[in-house]
Amino acid sequence: MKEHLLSWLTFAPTAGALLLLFARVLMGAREETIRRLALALSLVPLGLCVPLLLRFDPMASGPQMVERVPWIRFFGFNVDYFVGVDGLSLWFVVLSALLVTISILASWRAIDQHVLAFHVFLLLLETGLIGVFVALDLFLFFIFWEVMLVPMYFLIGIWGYERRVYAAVKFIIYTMVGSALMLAAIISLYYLNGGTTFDIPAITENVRAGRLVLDPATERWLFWGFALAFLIKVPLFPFHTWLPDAHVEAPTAGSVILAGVLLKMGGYGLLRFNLPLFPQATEEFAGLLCGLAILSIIYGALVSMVQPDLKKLIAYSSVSHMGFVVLGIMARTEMGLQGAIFQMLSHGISTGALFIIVGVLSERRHTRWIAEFGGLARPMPVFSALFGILALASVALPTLSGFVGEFLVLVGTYTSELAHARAYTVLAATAMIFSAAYMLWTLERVLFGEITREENRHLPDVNGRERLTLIPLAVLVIVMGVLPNPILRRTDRAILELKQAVRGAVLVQSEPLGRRAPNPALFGSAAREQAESMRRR
Amino acid sequence: MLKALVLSPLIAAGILGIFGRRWSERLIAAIGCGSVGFSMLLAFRLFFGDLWPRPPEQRVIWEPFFSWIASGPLRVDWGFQLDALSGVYILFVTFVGFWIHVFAVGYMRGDPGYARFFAYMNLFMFMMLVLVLADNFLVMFVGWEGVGLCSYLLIGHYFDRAYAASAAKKAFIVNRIGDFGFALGIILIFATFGTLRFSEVMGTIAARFPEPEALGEIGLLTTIALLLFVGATGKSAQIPLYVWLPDAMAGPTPVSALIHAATMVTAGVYMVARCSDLYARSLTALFVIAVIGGMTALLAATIGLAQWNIKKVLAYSTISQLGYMFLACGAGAFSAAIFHVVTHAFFKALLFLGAGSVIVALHHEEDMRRMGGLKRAMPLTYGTMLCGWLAIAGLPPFAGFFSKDEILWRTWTSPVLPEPWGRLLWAIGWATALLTAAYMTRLIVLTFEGEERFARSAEGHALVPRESPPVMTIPLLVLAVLSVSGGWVGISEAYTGGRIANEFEQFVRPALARVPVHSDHLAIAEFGHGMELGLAAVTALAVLATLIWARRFYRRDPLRPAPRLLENKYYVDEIYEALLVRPIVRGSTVLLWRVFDVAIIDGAVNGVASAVAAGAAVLRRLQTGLVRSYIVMILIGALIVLGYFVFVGSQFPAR
Amino acid sequence: MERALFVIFALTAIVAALNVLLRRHPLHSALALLVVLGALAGLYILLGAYFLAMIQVVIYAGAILVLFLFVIMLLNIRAEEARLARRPFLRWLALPFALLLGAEIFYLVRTFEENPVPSGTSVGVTEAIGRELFTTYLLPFEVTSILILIAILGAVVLARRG
Amino acid sequence: MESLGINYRAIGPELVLTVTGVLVMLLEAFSPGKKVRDGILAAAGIVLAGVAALALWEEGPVTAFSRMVIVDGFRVFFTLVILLGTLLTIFVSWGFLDEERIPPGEYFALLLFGAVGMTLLVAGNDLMILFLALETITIATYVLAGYRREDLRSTESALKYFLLGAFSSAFLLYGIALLYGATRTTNLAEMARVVSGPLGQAEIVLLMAGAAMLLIGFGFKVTTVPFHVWTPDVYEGAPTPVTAFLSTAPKAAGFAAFLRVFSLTFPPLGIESAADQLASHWVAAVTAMSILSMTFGNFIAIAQTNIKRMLAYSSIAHAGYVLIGVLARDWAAVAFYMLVYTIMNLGCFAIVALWARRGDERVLIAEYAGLGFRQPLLSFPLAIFLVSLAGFPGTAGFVAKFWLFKSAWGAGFPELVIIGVLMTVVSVYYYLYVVIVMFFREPKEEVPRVPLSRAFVAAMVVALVGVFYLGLLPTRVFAVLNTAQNLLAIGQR
Amino acid sequence: MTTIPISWYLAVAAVLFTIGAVTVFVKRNALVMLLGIELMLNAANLTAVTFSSYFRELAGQILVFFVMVVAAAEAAVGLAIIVLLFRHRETLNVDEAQLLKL
Repeated sequence: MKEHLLSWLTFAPTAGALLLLFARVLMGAREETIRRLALALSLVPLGLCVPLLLRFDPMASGPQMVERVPWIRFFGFNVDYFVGVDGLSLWFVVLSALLVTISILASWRAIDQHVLAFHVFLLLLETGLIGVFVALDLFLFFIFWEVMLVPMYFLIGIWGYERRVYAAVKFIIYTMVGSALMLAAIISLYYLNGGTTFDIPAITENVRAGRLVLDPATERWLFWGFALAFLIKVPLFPFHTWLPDAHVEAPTAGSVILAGVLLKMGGYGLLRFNLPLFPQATEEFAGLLCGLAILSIIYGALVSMVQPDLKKLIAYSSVSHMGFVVLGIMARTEMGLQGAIFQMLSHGISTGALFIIVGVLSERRHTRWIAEFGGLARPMPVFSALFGILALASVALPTLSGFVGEFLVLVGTYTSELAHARAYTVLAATAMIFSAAYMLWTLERVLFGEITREENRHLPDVNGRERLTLIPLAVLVIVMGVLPNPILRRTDRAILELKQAVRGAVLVQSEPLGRRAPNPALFGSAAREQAESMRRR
Repeated sequence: MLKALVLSPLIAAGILGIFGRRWSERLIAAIGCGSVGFSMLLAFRLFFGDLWPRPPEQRVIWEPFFSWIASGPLRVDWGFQLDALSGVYILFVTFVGFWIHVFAVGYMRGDPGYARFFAYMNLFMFMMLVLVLADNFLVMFVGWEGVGLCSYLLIGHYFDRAYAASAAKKAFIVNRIGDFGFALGIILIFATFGTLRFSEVMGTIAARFPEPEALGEIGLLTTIALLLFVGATGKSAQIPLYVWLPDAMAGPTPVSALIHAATMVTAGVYMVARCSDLYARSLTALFVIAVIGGMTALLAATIGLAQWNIKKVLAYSTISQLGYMFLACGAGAFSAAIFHVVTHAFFKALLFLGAGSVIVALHHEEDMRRMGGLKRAMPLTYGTMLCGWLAIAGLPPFAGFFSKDEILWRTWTSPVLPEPWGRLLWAIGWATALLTAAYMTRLIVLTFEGEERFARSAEGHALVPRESPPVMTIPLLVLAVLSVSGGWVGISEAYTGGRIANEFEQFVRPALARVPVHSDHLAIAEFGHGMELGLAAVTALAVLATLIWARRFYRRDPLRPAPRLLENKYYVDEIYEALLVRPIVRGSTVLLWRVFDVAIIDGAVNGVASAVAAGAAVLRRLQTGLVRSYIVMILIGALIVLGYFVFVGSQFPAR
Repeated sequence: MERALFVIFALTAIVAALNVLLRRHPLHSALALLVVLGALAGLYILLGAYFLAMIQVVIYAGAILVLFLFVIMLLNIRAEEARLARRPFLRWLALPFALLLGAEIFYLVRTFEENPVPSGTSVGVTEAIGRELFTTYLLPFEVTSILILIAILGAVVLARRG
Repeated sequence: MESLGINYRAIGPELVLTVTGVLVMLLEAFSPGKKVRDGILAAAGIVLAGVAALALWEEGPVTAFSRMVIVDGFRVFFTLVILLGTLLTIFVSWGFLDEERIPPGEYFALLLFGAVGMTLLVAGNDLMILFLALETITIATYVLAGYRREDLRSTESALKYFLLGAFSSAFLLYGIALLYGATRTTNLAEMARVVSGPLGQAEIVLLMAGAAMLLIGFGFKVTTVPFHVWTPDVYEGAPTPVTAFLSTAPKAAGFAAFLRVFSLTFPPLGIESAADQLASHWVAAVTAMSILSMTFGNFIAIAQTNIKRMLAYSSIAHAGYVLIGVLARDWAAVAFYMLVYTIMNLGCFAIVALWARRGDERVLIAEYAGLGFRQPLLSFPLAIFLVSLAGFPGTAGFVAKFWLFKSAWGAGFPELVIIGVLMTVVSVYYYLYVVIVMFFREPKEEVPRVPLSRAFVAAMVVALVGVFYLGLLPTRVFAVLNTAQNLLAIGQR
Repeated sequence: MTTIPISWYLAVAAVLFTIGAVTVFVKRNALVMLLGIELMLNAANLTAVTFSSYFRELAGQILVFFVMVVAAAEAAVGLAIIVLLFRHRETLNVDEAQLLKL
């Protein structure tokens, strides 16, 4: 049977966008119709996620549901249209589809200008997002990676707040600096691999099997070529300053997608490229990156704490949360890697939802300043409950999604072979305190206390549509916290293989360096781990 | 059955939380109390029907639920485990919890957040049961943080009062500081043992670490133990993290009774007892615990002496009593600590509920300066409060006497504390006991005796306090009975000359570790029952004397101002604020955000951008619009190219 | 004899060229250029390029330059005024530029050793050139027709009134 | 054949174009002002020329007219690019001719004659042909630049273009003379043969100087720094359709000639030869020119307020990118880049021309404010072309740029690639600035709607389809180029 | 037969070229600048003819022939532009033509 599921998933939104255009141009659809239609169209990829999840085989090795068609040929362009999902990417695809639908719902009233264009851009963006995660060809990956910048740029620039232009430009220039160097690195890698293919699994396999051995200097350059793009996207301190601006100025939908999916592309990239392709350089720079991750975690939390602007506060909290992702990835233990993925998913949902929360507020009050609120729990009890749950997920309260990710990252870091693993763990764990401080302080100032402004006294509570956006996310946050295994199980195999690839390559190449011996209680032979993971299922 | 026991309050909480807002108070109360009552019945059934009859070494019921987190070598399941220790805990938690719920039915009447309140209370019960019944550290951590969350929610019940919201936040954050240590401890346990199951960790600890770590040695176990204890200092309000508990009194009084007196705050003690195998192997940790416990007991008692808010006095007394419990743990007497937890639950719940009754009667007046003479109007409350007063003061045969005395005795004879710390800490405990008697007497006197001071206060109307309705007084009576008799289950064998064993200790002991005994240390037995009885008598008499003296003293001048230092709680909050909170906030605002983020990083980014723009503007000037200058430019270029080709190029012959 | 002629022609050319540069009035410059062209025609003769010498005089001097003169007369252009210069310093760049450019070109000329041009060659006779033009260089020759056509068309388009 | 080599098929496209040009010109003379007739005729001539060019496809590589012209795949490809550019220019000029009341016949004739020069430049195998072709182009475009005669800006543009162009032609000519002195021939094939062996010291110096002069001349034509100075002024002052033409077809032709002269005649042979000695220097010089063009072009473009000037600087920057391809000596990449650049730049200018209205009144970027949603049929295509110029994936601009960079990296110019990608980021800034103004800024006054002519729509469709087709499914064109590469006249030496 | 070294001719050409180039950027009159360009072209011509004679080969002279045609064409168009400019401006001073800049 020919496999087309992923193509459908990726391009259904594009088709949807075209359909929207036709609906307006040929049938003269009104704004309300456009909204409904866009929502319905966004449900298509979301619906396609069901067969995706059903057909995904957690046991299978390598990418699944692969489609491969020769695409561009001649002159060294051995570019294939090559897509597939594996444990690393599966959930991000689902997340993208989910958050786009939620975003459309969340923008129902907030977007009253250029409704058609908004939804067209959003759907195009979705294609880019899903495409990044399913692409298995470097060239294709890069196309999706860049392509999604344009709709995002428009989303921020047209429907954003006051300083939207500055934010949009900053966003695009910042990210493009990183991706420009990645392009150079891709080209370089292509030649180093023999100049015949952009096939990611093949190149990865060549590295793993020792057929593609890079000299250390080259590897370092390539590592940074890729890493910089990803770290800017993540964003890791000190490359993070685009994020507060972009998040704050973007419309709610834009913030949701930015926080929910775009940042994840950075973490995903590190997992997909830096770790397996440049294991030695990763080993070399892991300490540095961990240090920066720690800085991000603490710094993001502290700066978040003192923000007077609710949206900026949440934006900075993203910096903190995403620091965990980088830390987990650089720890390169199964728990760390899985924790990183889980943390990304959790952050995508909880922070995305928090941005919707801010959106709800700013739709009602046209301000995001914390000082303008206070005592909202009285007029808006449901809203407050949802805000509370999501904030607590962000605080990583056990049984909520944030905890699983952070805990796995912390355990993973502690048990890793990093040079200062303990110090990293301890420092990262301080986020527990800081996140509680900024989130609860925020809750206190927004929801609790006396109502200081008369306008707030009779604010309407979340309406049905808003509930439809927030409650599923809140429920997901709880479900993911209580039952993370369905997610973890589907990433297991890919993580295991990734870890083995990394470890194998490092061990093969750096045996004489004699790193400190792993704790035998934790690290059995690779074979034992394999057996173990089999048994677990 | 364990699952049903645990989940019953959760389900009730869910129902109340989602649908409760539109329901009548009666229905809400029925669901709220009913679910806890159901849990209580199950707890009794499990305890007496299932656990008790078993032989001591088989008193473990394990119910796995489902897998929670499975990643790499980490396997964590939702699983519950009932043994003697948790058995005792669920018994009094559900029991006290149930009666406090009943009390709250009356206390919260007319509150707009009625459903919310009961939802949170039920949720709390669930979390507490999870904490107690967890079979591994991580699930325990769930309960641990969960009760913290509920505490947060309930302290902030009156969320539109700024101080309540602020107190709730403070409670959570301070608890989080403790949890930070706790979480690290858990990670370290996993890294060391490769598992988080209590049975596996505690079961293998002896084989893995046969020798206890000596005093002053900071080994792996000590690190773990101390990290976990950091969590305990947060949850159980010990130095230096006790500051949240007094503020937590901003919540409704039943909350204070249930969470901030009877159950949650003893979670730290529970945890230490649960990990007694671990603690028993680290003399350093035990020593630290004992010292911190003793210090906290004394410190809180002195502050309690000077507070005017009735609930604050009780809060400090709670801190003080918790200090006792840790003192016991530190001395290696885990069962004594648990014993005190139980008796304390009874009498402290009673005291809080009594205070609650008073507060309701006085229309939410909490300042003792505006109370007094209530014994006539509220005889039932007064009577039951007297039981609690005597119990906490430690007068025989009230509950507090037995547990407190055992702690003091065990401290005196502790095999793990270095000389002369056992006796030193005993002295601290002893002094605390007298202080306790003094400040509790003060509370009783100020509240119930002397002249009525409340009439003057409330908005011109004369206040006529009335006795609370039966729904509130019945729980008082029940708890009063237990405050009197609750201690009898654990009477030291000294009193019977060794004929009857200490029932409580006998029951709990298999679940707890035995501390190692130094060879140079006298065994308890060698001190003899005589000495134990003698010390107890001395204590009891001293307490009695204090009670009498204090009653006279405060009757004479109830409003005598306390030393400013004590009234201001040694300025600890202010010091924390000045040394920690403000620098962090200021530093984050000014240094990190404004200077580093905005000025330096963003400045650099924007600087590059504007440098590019400025450079562009300058380069743009090259285009003067003047043909002749263009020609000059071309000419310059031509000269350079030509020069390069002709001079440089022809100098070097072909390779 | 030849050398003398060379020197005369060369000097005339250079001096006249300097006149093109230094004269204020465009008319004088144009006339100076006329002299240069004539002197160059002489040099062409020395080089044996008789045909070129001829058309140099007929076409270049006779047609193109006359066109210049015609325009100068037509527009009644006056002499340049010094103060109208927008970038007077450009004038001062002239000397260093001239020196540099001259030095570079001289350098490359100098390296061309003392190879004499054979005199009295007759490759440049009309017949030979004509044959070449219509055989080997047929295509470029035809292209010039387009060039002229464009020039005519362009001049018409640009200079036409209204 | 070789002796005289008169082969009219070999100059088929040029012949067709010339005949059409003359025809259009004559028709104008006898019955003036028939725009549609002349336009269709000119377009038909271009299409026919394209057919004539395609007919040469399988001929290659041969020479004709005493080795004056060469027939190979690349000539055909570049010819087609030039014809496409000319055709699109006719579409773009449609409204302009009416507004300015320009006699269409003469205008089309000049375009066609200019195109003849360009195709000849591509075909030329002799410096004389190259010189004449170049002059044909420039003289035609001098006139075109000054076409709006009543507008002083247009005249000034023509004057500057003319003075600087003639000045640089003199250098080119001097270079040709010196190369002739060095190698005794003006024929490129012959010259390549001569320089592939050793030369005497004097000849080497002449060769170097000649090549340098040629580099200056070509550098001028393809607008590379520091010989770019004319570009912004001329592009700004010339009528917008002419600017569109100037920035595309002649540049494509220029680069083709550049490649023929430098990378085929003086290639780095790797053996001891004059060519190799020269190559190491022209590579260094062109590297410098490429870097300067990329940086200057992109940076100065940021500071522009006039969209035509901005596109002029962008065109300088693109010349810098293409030079990377020249250095990598990847004909196919350069050809493809010029095809793509022609399409997207003409697309851009088509909109600019339409928006500018009569007399190029509305050319400030600020005057695009609010265009975004008021006339999406203008703003969105413009945004797409700009995004393509910026090299965003999914558009042709990306594929073209990627190819250049890839070739350059493979050919050993990684530093150029890194500068190139970074400069691309800089370029994003100013390209998207136009987008910002269009979509994110509110107009100061009511924005009128501009009527769209059919020719404009046709140009848009062609350009948009081109941008996406070449950006997403370039394989077919690649296959054509692959054939062309195999048909490249290697045997020329 | 006395002969003249080839470099003499080349030198004269070089000098003329230089003078022409300088004329172009020193003079402000567009027409005189055009004269300077003619001078440069002629310098190139002289070079070509010199080499042609030296090689006894015609290509150089043919080139010069073409250059003359080109010069004529250029002059025609250039003078047309100049006339056009004069009509607008009443001056040929190129320094005045500064509408397009920056």
